Amino acid sequence: MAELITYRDAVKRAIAQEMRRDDSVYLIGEDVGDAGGVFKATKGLLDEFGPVRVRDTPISEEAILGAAMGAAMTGLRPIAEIMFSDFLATCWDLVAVEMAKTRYMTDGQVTLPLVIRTANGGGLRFGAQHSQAVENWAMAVPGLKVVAPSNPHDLIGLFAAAVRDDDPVLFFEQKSLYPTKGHVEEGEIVEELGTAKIVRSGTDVTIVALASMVRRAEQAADELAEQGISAEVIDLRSLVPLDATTIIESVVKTSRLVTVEENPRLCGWGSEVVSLVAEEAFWHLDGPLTRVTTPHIPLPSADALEDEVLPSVQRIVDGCVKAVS
Amino acid sequence: MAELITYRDAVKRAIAQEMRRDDSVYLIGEDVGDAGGVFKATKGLLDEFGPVRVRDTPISEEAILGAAMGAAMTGLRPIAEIMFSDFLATCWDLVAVEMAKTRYMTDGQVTLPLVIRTANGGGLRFGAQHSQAVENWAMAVPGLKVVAPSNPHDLIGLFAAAVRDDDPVLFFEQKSLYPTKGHVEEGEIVEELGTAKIVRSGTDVTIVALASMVRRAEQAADELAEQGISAEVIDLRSLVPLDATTIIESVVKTSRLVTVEENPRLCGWGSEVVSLVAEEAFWHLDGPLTRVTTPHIPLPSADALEDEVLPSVQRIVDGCVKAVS
Amino acid sequence: MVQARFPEPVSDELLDIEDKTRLELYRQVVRLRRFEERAYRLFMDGLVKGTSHLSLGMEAIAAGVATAMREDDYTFCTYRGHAHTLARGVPMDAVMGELLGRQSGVCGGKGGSMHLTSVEHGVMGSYAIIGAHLVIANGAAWSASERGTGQVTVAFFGDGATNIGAFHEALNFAKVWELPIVFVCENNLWMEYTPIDSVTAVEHPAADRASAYGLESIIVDGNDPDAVYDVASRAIGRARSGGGPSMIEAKTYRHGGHSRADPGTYRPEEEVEAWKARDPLGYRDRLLALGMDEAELVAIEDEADADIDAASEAAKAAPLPDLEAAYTNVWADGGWSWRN
Amino acid sequence: MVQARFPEPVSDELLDIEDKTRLELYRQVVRLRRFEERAYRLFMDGLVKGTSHLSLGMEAIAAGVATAMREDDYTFCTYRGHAHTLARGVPMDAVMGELLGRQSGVCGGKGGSMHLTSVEHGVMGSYAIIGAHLVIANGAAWSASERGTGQVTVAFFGDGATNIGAFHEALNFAKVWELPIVFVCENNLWMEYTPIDSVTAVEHPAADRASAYGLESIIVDGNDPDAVYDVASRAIGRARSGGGPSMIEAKTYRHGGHSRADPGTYRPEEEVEAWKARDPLGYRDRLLALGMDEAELVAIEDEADADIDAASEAAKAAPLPDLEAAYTNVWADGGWSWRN
Ligand SMILES: Cc1ncc(C[n+]2csc(CCOP(=O)(O)OP(=O)(O)O)c2C)c(N)n1
Ligand SMILES: Cc1ncc(C[n+]2csc(CCOP(=O)(O)OP(=O)(O)O)c2C)c(N)n1
Ligand SMILES: [Mg+2]
Ligand SMILES: [Mg+2]
Repeated sequence: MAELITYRDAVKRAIAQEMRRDDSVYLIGEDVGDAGGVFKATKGLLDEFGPVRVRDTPISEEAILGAAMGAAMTGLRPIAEIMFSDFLATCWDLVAVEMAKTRYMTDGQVTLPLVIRTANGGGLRFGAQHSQAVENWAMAVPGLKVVAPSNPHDLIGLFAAAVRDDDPVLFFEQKSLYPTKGHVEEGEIVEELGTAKIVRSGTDVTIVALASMVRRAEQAADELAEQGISAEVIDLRSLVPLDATTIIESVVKTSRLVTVEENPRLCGWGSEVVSLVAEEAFWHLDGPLTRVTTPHIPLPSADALEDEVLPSVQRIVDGCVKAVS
Repeated sequence: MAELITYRDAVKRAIAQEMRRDDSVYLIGEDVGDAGGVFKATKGLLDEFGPVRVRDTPISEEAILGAAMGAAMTGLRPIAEIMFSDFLATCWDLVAVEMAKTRYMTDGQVTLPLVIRTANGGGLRFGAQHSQAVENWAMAVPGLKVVAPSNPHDLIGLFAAAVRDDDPVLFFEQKSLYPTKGHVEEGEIVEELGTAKIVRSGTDVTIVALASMVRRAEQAADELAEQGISAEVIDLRSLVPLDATTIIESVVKTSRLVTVEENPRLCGWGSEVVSLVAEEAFWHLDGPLTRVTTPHIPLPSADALEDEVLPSVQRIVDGCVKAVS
Repeated sequence: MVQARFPEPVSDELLDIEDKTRLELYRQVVRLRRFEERAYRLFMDGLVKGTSHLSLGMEAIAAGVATAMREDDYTFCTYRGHAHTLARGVPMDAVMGELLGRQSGVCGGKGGSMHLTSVEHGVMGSYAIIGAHLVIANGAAWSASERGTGQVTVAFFGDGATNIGAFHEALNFAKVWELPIVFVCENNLWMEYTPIDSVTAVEHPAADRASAYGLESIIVDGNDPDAVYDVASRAIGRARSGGGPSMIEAKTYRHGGHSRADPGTYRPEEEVEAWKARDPLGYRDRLLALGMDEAELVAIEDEADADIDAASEAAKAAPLPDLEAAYTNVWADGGWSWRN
Repeated sequence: MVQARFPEPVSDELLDIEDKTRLELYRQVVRLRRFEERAYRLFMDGLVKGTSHLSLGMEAIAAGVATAMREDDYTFCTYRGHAHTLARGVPMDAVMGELLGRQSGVCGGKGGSMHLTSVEHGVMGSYAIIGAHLVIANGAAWSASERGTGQVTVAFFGDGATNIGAFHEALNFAKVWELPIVFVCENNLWMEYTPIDSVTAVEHPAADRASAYGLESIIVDGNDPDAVYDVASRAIGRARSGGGPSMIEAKTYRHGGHSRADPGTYRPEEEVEAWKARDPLGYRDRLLALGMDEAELVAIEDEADADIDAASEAAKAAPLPDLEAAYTNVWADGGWSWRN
């Protein structure tokens, strides 16, 4: 029987599922214990797993990720929380230069089964330093896996896959999704990294979206249907590994591509998807490849301004209309 | 009269040109003074400008960039050296979250006329933590200007433009180019940011390259000419602002595009250029858009391996042949 | 090592401070209190969006330090920066406008509660990344000393910030370059929901570390406006006369939660009560005991009430930003274009 | 505060160390010296590509600490890590092979001089970003204590690393979590080309800071194998028995330049000479004075000579890596693919 739960509660369930299964899984981060995290997504875990396996840290992002990395290379499977994804910048060396490269530099001697989970993205009026969507920062660095679920079910299944994976995985929880709900069946849920999902079939245009943008893409598809345009919507779910096959097969069918990103425009994952298609499916295309993104600006705080710049359903519709015209 | 000087010496000349002109220009960084920098590119500046304007710092990358930022907002025009561009990861918060956003967040109250210069890229067998080409990290962050010259003349002219610009500029000196030479005329040299240069005209395919890849693209064009393929080579010079006009006009003429990047594959600047063309010049295209990049892997240290993975002239030739076929 | 969790007994020694300065300190404390109380109410009413971090109970620090500053000095503060911004003389309505995301806000609504900035008042910004502003503040201090202006920089931060790398780099750098800067740690015993003494092994997270960089450091009762004013005057004076950087650790407590609607219930009730009994507003009693005229104090209070009412009304009435404002001031040319 | 730029007088006190341990210390110092001399020659011959950072003159630290470690303990070191890697028992030819970028190298040529790693010997990596490995080392220590193995982690670093943020975060974290880790600062007075005392305002950049985190700290003559062995044994023993982290600052000096072909001429000649007079190899005289048999020492030296010759020849003769090696071990599945 499926239960309706929030994305927020799915985080807790996902962590608990993995911590119950495997004693070597630990959760560390700022305020993750008694406080249950600033987004209350880890509330209750301290009670179940105790203060040794669920542990508060100082405000020391480099020390948090260093601890996770050193522990992962010596037998634990740590989950480290970086409270807001913006703060990854304060420990980017650990992510991009240490974790991402150590296995390769040591020719496979070091294995790093760890997950960094972090609250990503805008929409909460937190301003430019607490609202960034930075999944593309991670995608640009070889050696990192990158996951960003759009709903509670996928969150649990992909999180389980991330914890069980032997490589460092950046797990982006979209903070605007925490209060949203979805149906989740009982029992263990495990999905596979690198598998996109076609959440709606269509024939005229392929819309590729991620995390918070998936729901908007579906809403856009509804509106497009009213205009007689049949849109296929792909929830990318993971950026690395990338499910290139699903994207290309869809574009071969629809001949048109629109990507929808919350992150700023330049060098986002959309540009990678567009480039992939422009190289590998070029002869199947019937129109310009279009990206809908946040413009290349920092995010403003005021609600009216933030709403203005994040990709809206209307802008997705417009992008698709342009692509098929 | 033009003189033949190295890219390394061009750095010194560029900094001296600006420090002579404007007393508010300072140079700070690790070992930049007496030692003249680890690449000897700042040798002699201490003698000319003294230890107040050319100043060694502790090994504290965040403190270096913090000092530059705070000084820029209050009347100086600092040049901060980050010794290797890899080390930007240790101070990425200052770059991506503070410098890039502060003007916007304060609605223009704060102006940040500063330059971060840094040695970028591979080819010197330094291994994965001292060889990254990370210009795309900066391009992905709104609020940063990004420059990467390919030769001594451009280095001086673009550096002058960067110092005179009122926004934060990341200035990538490609370390494999330091010993290379080019002709530089006497007197002050100032170029404009955001202007690409067509370094070779052609009609069959447009090759867009940056920094170390420009010379290889030209060599590839030579080889292609022998095969009867006429390649136009564009030296991009600056990523932000991006000279979209020059790229698009060239592709409208040639109908084919190949980008050549030293950075790893995913979400590089090449993906942005390809996406731009795929959206705005789609109907002019006669073949798949192709990117030649370092594969999406960390850089290995051994010379044979490093040479294997960096884009070679042969791979550029192959990419162009594929694009025109 | 466990920190004292309760306020230390107040020193009986009466500092030698002029009456008009004392009145100014009182005026500051009252205005900051009124502002924060109103900001909380407007947050609960849904008018302040996003988040906001109040200095309720901590007002004496911003008040004391700002009163000791010269008009052209610089301050750098954190996301918890309403008080520090107001104390430098930024008008209440511009601050309230920013909290409400209005065009009238100090940052035109683009910054919000966590990013209050008013360069014309020397308020060089509120930064939401722990520790970052400490290194940036060094830069302003460096620039002032190069320009020979005599300006001093003050950087406020929390106890939790003492464990992040930037704190370390900032202190060492400031000392080695002998910068005219004063670091002010507002030690309110708690980070967000976790006590500082659970993640730090020394008693005074800021002061006990200053010596590791060669900085002078001083611990002060952060709820006593006189005491704060006194140590700040001396530290600022020393920085201004070329004596280099110093560290002030001010012991204080927040009356409310960390941010937004947090009720702060994770804290032991006796702890909260003990600190509330040491409310900086208790300063009023000292002023009366010193023989000041109560009418003067009431006038200050009335003025603050009137001002906060006016500021709230003005902010509520102010227009939302033009949507085009989203596309301005990415670059110094005023625009946002990344291409030609 | 200016640091002592010349070696402190050696203590006359004779430590109580077994003869066979002393012979092992001597064997280590000799082997590390021979290796570094040869690495320098091969660099000058163009056979070591890229860069290399030698521990010439600093061998007693790696020798003394490694000799005090248990076989399954962990070490983390920097780009200047040949000595620390060899001292844990990694064969010379695998290290030399890595320097020469050969298939036989510990990392198959993919790491190079700056990234020597041999997990089977507890050498958990050489890291080229200043300070980063200090926080990573904490993780290994945490894991060992969770797994209850009694393993201790040692992290080596330079004086220059004491000014980077990660140093600060690492020390505080280690103490708050009471980790079984020993931080060993090799203070050779210089960073690259700049003296540490020009960018640090305290006399002992590592030891003077340890107290700011509640760590025990000890300063030792880093050129005396006995002294290093002694303090390391105690610090490691304490960590192993649950006594938490500590900091050792070992005073030393590099005989040569910072890296590659740097002649190190920026350093005053008297300083270099004074330190060369305190060469760790002087340990030989102490052993003779203690009545040890010179023939045993000669045998150790001969063995080292033979080993380094063999290792160099083996490395030179070893094949270059297969080009396909460039595409392996990005991921745990052995491959590099980022897509399906
Ligand atoms: C680098 C970084 N890490 C974490 C946070 C999230 N955060 C915001 S406030 C806070 C607590 C700060 O505590 P303290 O420094 O004592 O200041 P206070 O809020 O008590 O004034 C934390 C962890 C952040 N903003 N930046
Ligand atoms: C974050 C970072 N900044 C700068 C460098 C460049 N760098 C390499 S070694 C070095 C000097 C280090 O000095 P010290 O810590 O004393 O170690 P030593 O080389 O003397 O052993 C510097 C600045 C680096 N590798 N990483
Ligand atoms: Mg606090
Ligand atoms: Mg050193």
